[in-house]
Amino acid sequence: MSIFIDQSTKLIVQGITGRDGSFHTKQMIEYGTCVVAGVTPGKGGQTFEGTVPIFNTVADAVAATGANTSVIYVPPPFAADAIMEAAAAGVSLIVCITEGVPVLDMTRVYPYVQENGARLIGPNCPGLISPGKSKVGIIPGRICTPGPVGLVSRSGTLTYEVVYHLTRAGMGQTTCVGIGGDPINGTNFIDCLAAFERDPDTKVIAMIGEIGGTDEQNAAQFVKEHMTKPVVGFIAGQTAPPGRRMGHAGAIISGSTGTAAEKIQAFKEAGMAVAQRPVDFVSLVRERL
Amino acid sequence: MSIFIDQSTKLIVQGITGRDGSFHTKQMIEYGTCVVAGVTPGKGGQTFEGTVPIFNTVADAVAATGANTSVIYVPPPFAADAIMEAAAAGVSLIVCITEGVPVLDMTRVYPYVQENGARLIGPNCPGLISPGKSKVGIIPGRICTPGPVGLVSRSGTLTYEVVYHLTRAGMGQTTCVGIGGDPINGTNFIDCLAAFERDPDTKVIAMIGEIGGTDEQNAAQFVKEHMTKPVVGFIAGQTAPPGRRMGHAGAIISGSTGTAAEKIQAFKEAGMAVAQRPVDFVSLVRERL
Amino acid sequence: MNIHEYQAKEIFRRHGIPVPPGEVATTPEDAERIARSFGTTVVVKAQVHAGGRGKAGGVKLAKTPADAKAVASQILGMQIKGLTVQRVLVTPAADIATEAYAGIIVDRASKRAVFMVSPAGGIDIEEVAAKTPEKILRLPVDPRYGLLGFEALRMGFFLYPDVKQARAAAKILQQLYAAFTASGASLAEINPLVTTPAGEVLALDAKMVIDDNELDRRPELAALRDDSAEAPSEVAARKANLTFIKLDGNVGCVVNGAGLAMATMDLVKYYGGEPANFLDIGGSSNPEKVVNALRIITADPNVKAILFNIFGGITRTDDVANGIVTATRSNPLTVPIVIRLTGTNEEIAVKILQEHGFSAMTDMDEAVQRAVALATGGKAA
Amino acid sequence: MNIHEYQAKEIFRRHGIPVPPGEVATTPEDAERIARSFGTTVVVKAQVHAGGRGKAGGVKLAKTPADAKAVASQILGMQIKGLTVQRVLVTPAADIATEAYAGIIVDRASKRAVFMVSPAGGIDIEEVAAKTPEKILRLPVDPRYGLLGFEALRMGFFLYPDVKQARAAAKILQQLYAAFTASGASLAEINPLVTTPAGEVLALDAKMVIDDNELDRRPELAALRDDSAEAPSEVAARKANLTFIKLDGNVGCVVNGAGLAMATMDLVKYYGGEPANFLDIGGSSNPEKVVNALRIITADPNVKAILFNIFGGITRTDDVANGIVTATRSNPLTVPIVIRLTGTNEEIAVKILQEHGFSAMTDMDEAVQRAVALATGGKAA
Repeated sequence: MSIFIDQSTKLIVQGITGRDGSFHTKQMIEYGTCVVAGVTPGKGGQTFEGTVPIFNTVADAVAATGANTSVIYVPPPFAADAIMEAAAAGVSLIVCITEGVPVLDMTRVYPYVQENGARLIGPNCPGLISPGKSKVGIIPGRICTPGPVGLVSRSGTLTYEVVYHLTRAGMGQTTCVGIGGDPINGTNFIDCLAAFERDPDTKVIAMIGEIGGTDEQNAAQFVKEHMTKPVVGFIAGQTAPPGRRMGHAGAIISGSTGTAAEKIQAFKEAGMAVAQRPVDFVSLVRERL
Repeated sequence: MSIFIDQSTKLIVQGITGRDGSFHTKQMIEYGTCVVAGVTPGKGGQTFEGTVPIFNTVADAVAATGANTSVIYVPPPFAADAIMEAAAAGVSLIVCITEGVPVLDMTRVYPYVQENGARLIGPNCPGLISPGKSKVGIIPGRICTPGPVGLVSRSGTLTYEVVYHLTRAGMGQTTCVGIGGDPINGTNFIDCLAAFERDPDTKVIAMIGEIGGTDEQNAAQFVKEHMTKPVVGFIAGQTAPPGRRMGHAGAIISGSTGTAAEKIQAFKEAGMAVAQRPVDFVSLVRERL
Repeated sequence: MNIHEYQAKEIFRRHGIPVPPGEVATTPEDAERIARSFGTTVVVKAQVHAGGRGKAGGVKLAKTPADAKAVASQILGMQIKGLTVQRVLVTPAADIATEAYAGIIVDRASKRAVFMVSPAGGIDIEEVAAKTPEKILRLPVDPRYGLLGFEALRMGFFLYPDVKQARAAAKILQQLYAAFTASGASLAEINPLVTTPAGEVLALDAKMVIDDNELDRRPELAALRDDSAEAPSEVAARKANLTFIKLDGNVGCVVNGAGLAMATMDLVKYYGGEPANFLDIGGSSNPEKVVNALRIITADPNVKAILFNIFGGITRTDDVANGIVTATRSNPLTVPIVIRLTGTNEEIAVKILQEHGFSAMTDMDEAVQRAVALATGGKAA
Repeated sequence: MNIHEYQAKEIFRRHGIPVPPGEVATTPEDAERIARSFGTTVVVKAQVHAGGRGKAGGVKLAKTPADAKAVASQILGMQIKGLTVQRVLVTPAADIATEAYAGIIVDRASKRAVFMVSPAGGIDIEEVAAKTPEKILRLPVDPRYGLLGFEALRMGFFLYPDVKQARAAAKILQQLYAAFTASGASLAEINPLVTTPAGEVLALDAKMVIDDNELDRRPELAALRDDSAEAPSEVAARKANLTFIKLDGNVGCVVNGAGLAMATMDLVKYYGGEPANFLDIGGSSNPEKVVNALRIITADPNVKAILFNIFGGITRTDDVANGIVTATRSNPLTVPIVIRLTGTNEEIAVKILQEHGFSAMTDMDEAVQRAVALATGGKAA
């Protein structure tokens, strides 16, 4: 088992003919993801690499293929519209890779997606992968392997680093989800923790947080109250100076909430194991399997 | 019993110090309506007629009095905001008397009220009365008397005409509801029919429609499918020329839907009795009691 | 409130919609001068609040300035559906490759503004709806989000397979939505929306109806009202705050409330008469309103009897009685009057009327029957 | 992106917010001239992207033009939180009856723009929040409806018991919301919002932060950026599309991805070192970016060792290797470099590096330890 995506995932790629979209579509197909359609306005009727049909609109693509998932690689000014288009077309899982989506756009997108009953992952995220089943986004497939660990992270390359350690140590993953580091995103830690809790194959969860916001603290509270499975946590940004941005808009220390120390404290109070270094996940997860 | 309002109604008057608001507040209090507060920004802390406390905002009024109903007598440009204020403050029944509310305002108000779980009656309506219990709006109390007839109407004075006939003939009313004739209003015929169907004291329903729109046709369909109680219908505007407005924005014949003939036909197909003249309600209702 | 094509085009232009240039002429000489300034074949279009101008001969091509003058002199003064043409719009003739339709109206059923677009334009959209409904795409706009980019583009692709034209149309639809909402419109329409042989997308015609309820807060739009384009009696009624519609019968009706007014007209018909008008004096009437109502009704030579039907709620019936007395004192009636009054201050009203030689009734059916009998000289009922 | 008070005031002004007049001076003489033109007591305010200007002596009253010149010459060139004051705003001093606070920020938790208003203004809102939280009203705005009239008025009454002032404040809050959304801001603040003895409500100060992600589609706002108000290394990094923040340590870090970059800094600290910077070369890097990154890092004299930590996903590690080779060829390094590479095209990258005399590691912890040891001369770890 896995969460959010598996062999039944039928994927649309929005922005399939763009530079990033085409590159990663090939990677996803190579990995075994069932890519059923692409969307690029004006290229409806063409095919991508001779196999994937392209449509002008997501509605057309869904009508023709019955797709249930969409991944978005369109430029930032158009990403919000692309997400809403997917939601309106009835896609149930929308993964937005695009980095640099204006946050006021997201204030409108968020309720729209909710009202349409869809789940959004991202924006500004690496997507997700259920090793051996399906990959939606840009997480390198070769660093993952199937197994009992569920992984959820606000970061991109830091996720790869942790997955890489786990895989090398022989601990595979049910699903790795990068939820993205933007201030407003569609899916938070709690959503993923709850899904891992329900997934019978996930035995331990690795959770990678960052400074900024209170998502990790809320997640810790959720772990305390609702999780029966062990969760190992990590917070990046312990050395970040207060009040400065560190790349992600998310990494702002706002007032007294959002420091690494505070988040680590919340993890400890929730009875979670805390990794000091990325490599520490190896021993901490192993002890809990 | 009755629908929407009764002895438990605790009413706020928005625009209580205005010309219409103050006049009708006196009438409502005289009738026995429990008016618990008024709202006029800037007059918070004063009282109306020495008895009803006035507040600056609906939120303040609700917090102080536990009101559950609000009636609105503010000028048209401010009516939409007043409705939304009442909905946001947790008022569950909002009656908007104001005539001349811009229809684009109403396109925004409608979903807002729905999302806040409130019921809106109107705008551009005479309100409602549960004879002997409570009166909210401007329907003259003396023409009504308690009894077994439920009445719902898109019109104002035409409603009075019918009620007057019924009362003179000894047939009182559970509740008379004027839903208003605007193109977009909060409560339609079906909402009222369903409520009358559930009300054990209502034995027969009188329904007064007009040309324009398809509310009456939809109501007829509802009567056919869901009503066990007899409904007597009437349509005003049989002699109206096609394509001309007749006062109410609602009274436009749009395309092939909305003519009196079509609506009367729908009533007949639903097995409803149809009054040709207002006075015909007397015999048609009596036969069904 | 209807506004003219040239006024709607000016609003469209301000919102960025590509509209051909044009100028309004009130004389054939003006039309000639404007045609000369464009230096090309022009179209001369009657500016009148009526559909079907084209079929009625109100839209004509003119190859030369002299032609424009000649054509304008035919169209100016022409009657279209009872309205006299006072203005023409002179605009360069466009080369047309395709004609489509784009409109937005407020829809009761969905309680939203709804777009309708069709690649079959240039004709009545009702005709398209009846004959080839599959050629119409309806798209309700969620007012909380406005018209979204992908929705506009979806309509664009419905109109044009070509992506450039689809995008151009999508942009125009966004601009049309902005014009619609910013103007408090209840209808905004482009018919036809054309493509030129060069591939451009253009709004060749423009129609807008403004919600009357918006005019108080939009004085710049209220100023667009053209009184000369309406029947004088309706203009007078509007200025007196009355809702009035002229009809062809002989029983003049004065009623409070639109529903009761319609029911009164229906009853006139029921008892064998014909209403001469719809007239609603509204909720909170005063004697002045009644005076104006009587002036408007008695100006109609067809009226053979006058029927008042007043159910006093907010309306004070004594106000109505006083109005009748005042109006008839200065202008004695030449036709019989039947007065039905009931409700608020009824006793006072009856007393006032009796003191001035009028009698009042309380039953609506009886009053209508009496008025019909008087109007028809007893021939009906 | 931070913008200056005078720029934010100009945006406020365009949205109708009452803001006192003012002009910017870059020299004491300018300040004198401007003060003379106002003919009244003025305030001279440092324009600098740092809070607490007042306490730092960056805001001063001047009764005469000569005073203004003197005061401006003190403030211009002054250092406030490490930033040099290059401009002052000269503005007539206002008579103040009361000081309130009004601000709007994008809030992660509610996923909305949230207003904060307080009748206790003129001081840090954080201080008010800590000491008298009941004096703050928070109001999240539903983006689907915008700030509604009654919401604005509710905040108005929270600020002022007087209905006129409450309405004036409500109007200003609506305008502030419009300015906020139209500018793609993540923060807009008026502190203090004052009333004058005559009862007027005025925005005496203005602060806005624009979401960097909005700048591509708002060139007029992007043009407001003042490079002179930032550290030159950060300006250079931004122009090279790098995210760079200067810190005080001696291990220069070049990493791909913000999370990994922070984790790398943490690990430097863990192993006893101090990071000299945060630097994220981003996802799809190219050799040029690496060249720029090295140039920026090596410009810092504190840097004693350079650490590359690259986990190749989208990033091709051979691009990074090529960048290192190119950069060091033109500017040979004077400090040791530790390179950790893994992922996409790792074998090619290692080969390129080896050919040019560099060695590469694959383990992050080992690489960090080595870099720390080199930077500290073996003193740490």
